Amino acid sequence: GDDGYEIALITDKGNIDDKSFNQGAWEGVIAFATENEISHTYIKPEEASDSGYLAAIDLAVEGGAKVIVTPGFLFEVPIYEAQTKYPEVKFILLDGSPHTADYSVFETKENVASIMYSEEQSGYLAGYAAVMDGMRNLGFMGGMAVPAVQAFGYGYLQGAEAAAVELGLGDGEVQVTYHYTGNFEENDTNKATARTMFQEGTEVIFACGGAVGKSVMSAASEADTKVIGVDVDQRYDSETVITSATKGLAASVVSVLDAIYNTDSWATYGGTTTYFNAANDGVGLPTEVIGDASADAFDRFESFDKAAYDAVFNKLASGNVSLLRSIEVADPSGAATAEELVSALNLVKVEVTTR
Amino acid sequence: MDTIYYLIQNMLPVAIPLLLVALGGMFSERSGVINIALEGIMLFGAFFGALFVYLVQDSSMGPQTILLLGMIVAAVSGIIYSLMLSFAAVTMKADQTITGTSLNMLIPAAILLFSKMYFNSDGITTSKSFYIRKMPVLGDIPIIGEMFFQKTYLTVLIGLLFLVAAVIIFYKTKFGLRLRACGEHPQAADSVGINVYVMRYAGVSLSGLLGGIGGFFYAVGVMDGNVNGHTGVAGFGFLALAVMIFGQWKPIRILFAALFFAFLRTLAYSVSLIPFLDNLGIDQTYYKMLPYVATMVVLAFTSKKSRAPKAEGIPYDKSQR
Amino acid sequence: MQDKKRVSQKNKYSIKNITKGSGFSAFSSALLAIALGLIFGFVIMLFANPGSAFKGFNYILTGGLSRFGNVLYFATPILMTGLAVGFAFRMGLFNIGASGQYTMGMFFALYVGFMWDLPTGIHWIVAILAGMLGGMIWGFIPGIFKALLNVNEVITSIMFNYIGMYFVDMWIRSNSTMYISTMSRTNYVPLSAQIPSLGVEGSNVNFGIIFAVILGIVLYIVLEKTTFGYELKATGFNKHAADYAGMKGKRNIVLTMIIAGGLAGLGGAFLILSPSGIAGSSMTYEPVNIIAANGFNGIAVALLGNSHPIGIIFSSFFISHIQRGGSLANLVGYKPEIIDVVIAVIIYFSAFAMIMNAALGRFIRKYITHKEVEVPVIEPDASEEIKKEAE
Amino acid sequence: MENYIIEMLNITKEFPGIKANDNITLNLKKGEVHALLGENGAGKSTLMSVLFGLYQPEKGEIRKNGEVVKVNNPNDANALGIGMVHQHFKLVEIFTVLENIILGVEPNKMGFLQKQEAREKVVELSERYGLKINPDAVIEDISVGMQQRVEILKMLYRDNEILIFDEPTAVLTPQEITELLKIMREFANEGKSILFITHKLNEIMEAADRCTVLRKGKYIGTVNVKESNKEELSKMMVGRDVNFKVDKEDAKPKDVVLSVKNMTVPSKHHKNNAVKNVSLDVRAGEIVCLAGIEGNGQSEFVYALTGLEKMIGGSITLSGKDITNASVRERSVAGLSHIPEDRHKHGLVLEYSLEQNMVLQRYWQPEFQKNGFIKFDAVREYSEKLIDQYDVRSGQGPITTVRSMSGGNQQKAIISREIDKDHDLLIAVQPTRGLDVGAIEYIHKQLVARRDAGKGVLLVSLELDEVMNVSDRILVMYEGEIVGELDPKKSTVQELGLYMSGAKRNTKKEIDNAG
Ligand SMILES: Nc1ncnc2c1ncn2[C@@H]1O[C@H](COP(=O)(O)OP(=O)(O)OP(=O)(O)O)[C@@H](O)[C@H]1O
Ligand SMILES: Nc1ncnc2c1ncn2[C@@H]1O[C@H](COP(=O)(O)OP(=O)(O)OP(=O)(O)O)[C@@H](O)[C@H]1O
Ligand SMILES: [Mg+2]
Ligand SMILES: [Mg+2]
Repeated sequence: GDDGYEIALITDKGNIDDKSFNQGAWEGVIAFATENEISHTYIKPEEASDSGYLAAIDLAVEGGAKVIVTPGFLFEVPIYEAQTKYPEVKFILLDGSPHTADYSVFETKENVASIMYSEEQSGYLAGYAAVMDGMRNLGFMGGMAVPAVQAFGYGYLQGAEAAAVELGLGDGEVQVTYHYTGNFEENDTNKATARTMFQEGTEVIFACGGAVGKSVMSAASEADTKVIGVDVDQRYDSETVITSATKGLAASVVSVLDAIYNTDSWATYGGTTTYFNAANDGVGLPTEVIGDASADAFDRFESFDKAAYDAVFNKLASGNVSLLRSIEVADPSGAATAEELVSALNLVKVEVTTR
Repeated sequence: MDTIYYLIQNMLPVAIPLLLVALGGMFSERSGVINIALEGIMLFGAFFGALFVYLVQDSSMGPQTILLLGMIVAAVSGIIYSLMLSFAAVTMKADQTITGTSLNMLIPAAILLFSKMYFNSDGITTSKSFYIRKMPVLGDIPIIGEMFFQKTYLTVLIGLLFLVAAVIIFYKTKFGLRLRACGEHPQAADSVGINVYVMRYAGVSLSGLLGGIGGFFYAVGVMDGNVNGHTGVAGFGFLALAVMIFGQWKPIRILFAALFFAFLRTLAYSVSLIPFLDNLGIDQTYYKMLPYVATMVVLAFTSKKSRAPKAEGIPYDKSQR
Repeated sequence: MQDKKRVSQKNKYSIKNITKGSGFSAFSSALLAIALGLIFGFVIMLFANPGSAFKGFNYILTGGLSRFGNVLYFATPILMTGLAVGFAFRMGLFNIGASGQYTMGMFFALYVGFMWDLPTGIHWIVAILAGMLGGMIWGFIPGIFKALLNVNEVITSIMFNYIGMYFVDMWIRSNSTMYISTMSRTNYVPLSAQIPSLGVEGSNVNFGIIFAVILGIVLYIVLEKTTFGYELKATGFNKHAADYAGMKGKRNIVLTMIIAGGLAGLGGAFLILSPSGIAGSSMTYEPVNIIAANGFNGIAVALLGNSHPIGIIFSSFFISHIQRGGSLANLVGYKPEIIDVVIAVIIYFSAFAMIMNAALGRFIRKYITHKEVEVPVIEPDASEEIKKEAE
Repeated sequence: MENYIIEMLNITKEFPGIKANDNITLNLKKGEVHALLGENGAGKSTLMSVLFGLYQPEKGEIRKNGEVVKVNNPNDANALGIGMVHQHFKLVEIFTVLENIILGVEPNKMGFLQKQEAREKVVELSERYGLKINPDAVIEDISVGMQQRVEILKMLYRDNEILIFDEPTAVLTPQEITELLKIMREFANEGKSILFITHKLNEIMEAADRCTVLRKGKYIGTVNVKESNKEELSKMMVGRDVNFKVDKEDAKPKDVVLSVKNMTVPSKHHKNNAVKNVSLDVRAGEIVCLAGIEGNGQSEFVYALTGLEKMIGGSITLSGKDITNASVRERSVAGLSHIPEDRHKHGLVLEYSLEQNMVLQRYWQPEFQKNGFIKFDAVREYSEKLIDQYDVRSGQGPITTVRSMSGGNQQKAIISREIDKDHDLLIAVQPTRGLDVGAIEYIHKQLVARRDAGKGVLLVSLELDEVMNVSDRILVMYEGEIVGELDPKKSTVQELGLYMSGAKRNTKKEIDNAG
């Protein structure tokens, strides 16, 4: 447009096709903005630092942005600055809440909507489903050990444990190979790692790191094994994806944008932190196949079905299951050892090896 | 035994791009043009190959047909891109290292720019699988079949064919003889009526062809048919240069050098399958460094006596005595 | 050869007065390459979106002016890596390893920044020096490989870019003081280890740029005024003659690579120790196995600056300038990667710009000063006399 | 009008700033040996390159059998039956003899080489003309003489009937020369036409039918050799009477300056040692010449002497000081000056100015630097002094880029630098290579002057005339060994040639006695 772009998204380190935060958020922006014919753009910061992100926000405002979407916790400090600097601009901060660099002050101003997700619930459902479906040899490949990924992973283990208990399996009868790739990329390292896991007998890998999933899917299709997707429903990306631990990134962005432009209810989000979880349908496994109302979203499972899913989902939604989202980890890289996982998450039936 | 099959099956798709690109480098350097631009040429070929796959992946063509056509596209694009090198290095007599470096810088940026403009992406993502569980007939040969013709890509077979062709062209044809003469003593070649410029264009173009195909095969066999501007071909072009030097600018030795590197690389990702290595508990990072460190060690031992084509890097000037 | 001789004989109208002349032609060649690169960029913009092409192009050309602080800030690391590449190039070494040296320098600086407790005012200086040391070590290795084992420095440098990057990422990830796993990046650098800011509004430009420019000038002096520079350039031009003259070629190779590495390491230190406009914040590093781009940008800077320290200072400013402009072109919908394309094209042309430039010059002279250019034909032996007369 | 097989009419060829050929006419009869004579730079090679299609002339035309032909490249020349042995051999070192011979005209079936076919033809040719070669030997392993045979076979293989030899004898021993001249005559008798470039009048007298003389790019005349003599030819060549003799008094050798004992140097090219157990002495006040055919270890000997290459055995003493393990710089300081064989490779930094080159050996001395900073004024002053004293001519004096200077003046710059530097021993390796008569005269004078100033001079030369004229004592090197010591006043060129070709050698004892 001539007067610049009204909605702007600032990417963190990745691009908007990173199969992760950036992409999810950008899909939300596009979906909403095209439908409502609002000009929109995205900006890549010149430098991956707090001040670099702030400079990108400056640039977006200079370019006429009224609403700025910032995906990822890396924006917490820049948004803390920007919320004061640009009181008239609305910020949607995904997966973080504004604070000072030294964590001394946490403050979410009226013009900021802070959005968080209960990834552990989504991961829990995935782990539960896999074990209930008869799998005993599970894998987890997270991107980097950042909170969201950790939460997915811990939930996954807890879900597997819960199912094993429910099935009355013996101690250690379920085995999980747990691994962080150290990146969020599709590359041959990740593929080779997945390949190796499958070669060792792993039946399914929960690929929890953006584009890492592509690598895992490709390894799985070669090895005739299964994958659990993440963030969005990835069944359309590969036949190997039996289900996906979703979190409603795009949906949440659309909800907030809708609140700003259409329902005039910014106040529900502005100035506070909103959690998207099972209770408000913000996370879960997909229950529908897009474009085919009659299709069964659970058709790639052997036995696990919608009924079983609904049962466990409702338990979560009602708040009857309490899950751990983070645990104490000694290693500075954030990668937990098997012992740490087992003891902190009280795993008995599930035996963990890390890599 | 399974582990050995596994290692070989995984090594070959990695070795083949290295082999092809290093062979390309060999043709270029033996004609007298240093080709630092291999990385860029690979990426260029990979990009257009993948773009082609992207455009036709929904058609009814079989994956192996697409792969072959994509290979041709990649070869042609590689040649075109390499012409930028030959133009600068042969016609304009520019510094070959600088030109090569600029070509390496150009293509990732161009891919990012193009992909962002047209796909809102950092590169091209395709969804065609070229993986072959088992090749007909060949895959049934005992042992060999399982090692080389199962769980693999067509690229492996084609790559070996290219190797054979390269050896024949290089040593058995008049073209090969003339090409090698131009890299050693262009004045001598000129004095017997060989057009040095044409031969150098040919040498560089062959490196474009093989580099482009190598890039596409890298995309297919290593990156699942995807290409992006960030990771590019992950330094494979440079590794191929090292392979070429290690292989002493000779095709068969280059084959062994390529296998050596590919093996180390595969090993690095398969540590957990090999109990002996797994038990050592060495940080994964060290294994990732292994191919690079091994390159250094190998070069340290071979460089003293390594003999590059004598005239490489020197622009040929007819009027210079 | 003969060509130059003729010019020198007729130096009354010659544009090439050897030393000044070659500097001039390097400069005009660079301008020619830049012009071609920019035209190329403009054509791309016209293709991408003809409507905004002029606006976007204007941003690229002039956008940097309004953000001069940032131009300087972003010029700092590439100026240093540019010097690292250019300095080695004068010795005939192609230091493509600036990237690894830069990364090492950054790590060493970070290490001192985080792990050493030093008084404010000294801490950042020590951290910078540590960065230099880190880079030196990573330059020393290819130097040794080249000098003692005759391994091509291009290959070594590339390998050590990867090795260095893997090392640094591993070291950082395993250090809980430096690394915050939940953010997958390093912690904020302690204030005492940050380089003092120059206080330009909206920019992190700091004393680093001043040091960098001073270092450029120092290098110029070293190259042009000292015996070391004399040796170094002699080796770069003709290493056999350098051996013949008793220069210690191997020692000089290693020394040059150490210095080059130190320069690149300083670049890494300058960048990572930059202060932040946001209180308590700073630059951070993400150990995600990516080769540092600033090292490669240094190659562009050095080549454009003709490996001349002063030329490198200007070319780093120029490249940073159009990069900032490129970011602004975002505002009218152009992707900033266009600048990287333009820079690569500039380097491509600069590789033979001298030749084009000379051809252009001949062409111009031919048509402007038609008569004078008529080459006086010199008989082989008579040439000596004519030269005598010309003096 | 006679029946010429080749006529080159009014050929003019310019290089930037120089008319290498100025309206030259040359006629070649069928079945004759036609010599082409001229000083360095007279334009001989250029003219032949024009005939061979390597250069295009600005003016003039070429006719074959009376018909105008265009020779745009060597292929055209080949099609016209013209072949050329170049002054600097054009052989690919890593190829075999056979590959070099067929290069460019490879017998092939659909592009595939048919080496067997070629081999048969080559073997047949080599037997017919007595040009002994091994088709499978690699060029870098064979001797220069053998390489020349390969070049000749290259022409024969192409069935050329017009053969150009550009200074073929420069690299050969007298015996090999005689052999070659015989073969050339044989070719002529067979009806082939030969163009033969040389500086050596004897050879012309011996082998040529007619001789065309060029001077400074211009045509001077063509004479029937039988009706002419050496004096006339040399006068035509240089335009004045030439004094071929160097004026000098007898040497008065004093103390030993240089003493080399049992030096052994490995070869870079082959497995044998390049220098084998060589011992020699050079005294103050004498010019000792190390003679020999190129490639017999002289270069390696000098490189080891000056520290540019490593020796694996033996010792060197300079003015009583052991410098066996000294660095290049230390040797230089100890009193060694070195005029290198290859002035462009070792002697000069071509991109540097003249003054920068003038201090190449001395820039580090306190005279020219302080605390590592170069004293530019001192450098300028010093180089101006040398330029003046040794009459080094250049476009802009001290600031001239050396690359732009003529070969002779480049050489003068090196000589002035090396002579002016404090030294006890001057090593001069082929100091007159590629220079014209005037420059040669000058350099020879300088060498004698050094001797007379009481310095030791070690001259390494391939030119027999130079060896005979300048030196006081001759040591002949053959295959890495000193095989003879001669007194120039008492021996002949023929005798020297026998030593150089290894046909004759003194016993160790004889050498010791003589020395
Ligand atoms: N390619 C060239 N470019 C410029 N000048 C050249 C070139 N070739 C020859 N010349 C010049 O032309 C002149 C004639 O050279 P040419 O090589 O024909 O001499 P020549 O008679 O063969 O001498 P020599 O006895 O040294 O071989 C010389 O001044 C030389 O410098
Ligand atoms: N290819 C060339 N291009 C331009 N100038 C040349 C070329 N070759 C020679 N010259 C110039 O021609 C002049 C005389 O050259 P010539 O070859 O006769 O010199 P020379 O004494 O034989 O030295 P050299 O051994 O270096 O060739 C010199 O000024 C030289 O720089
Ligand atoms: Mg000649
Ligand atoms: Mg000459």
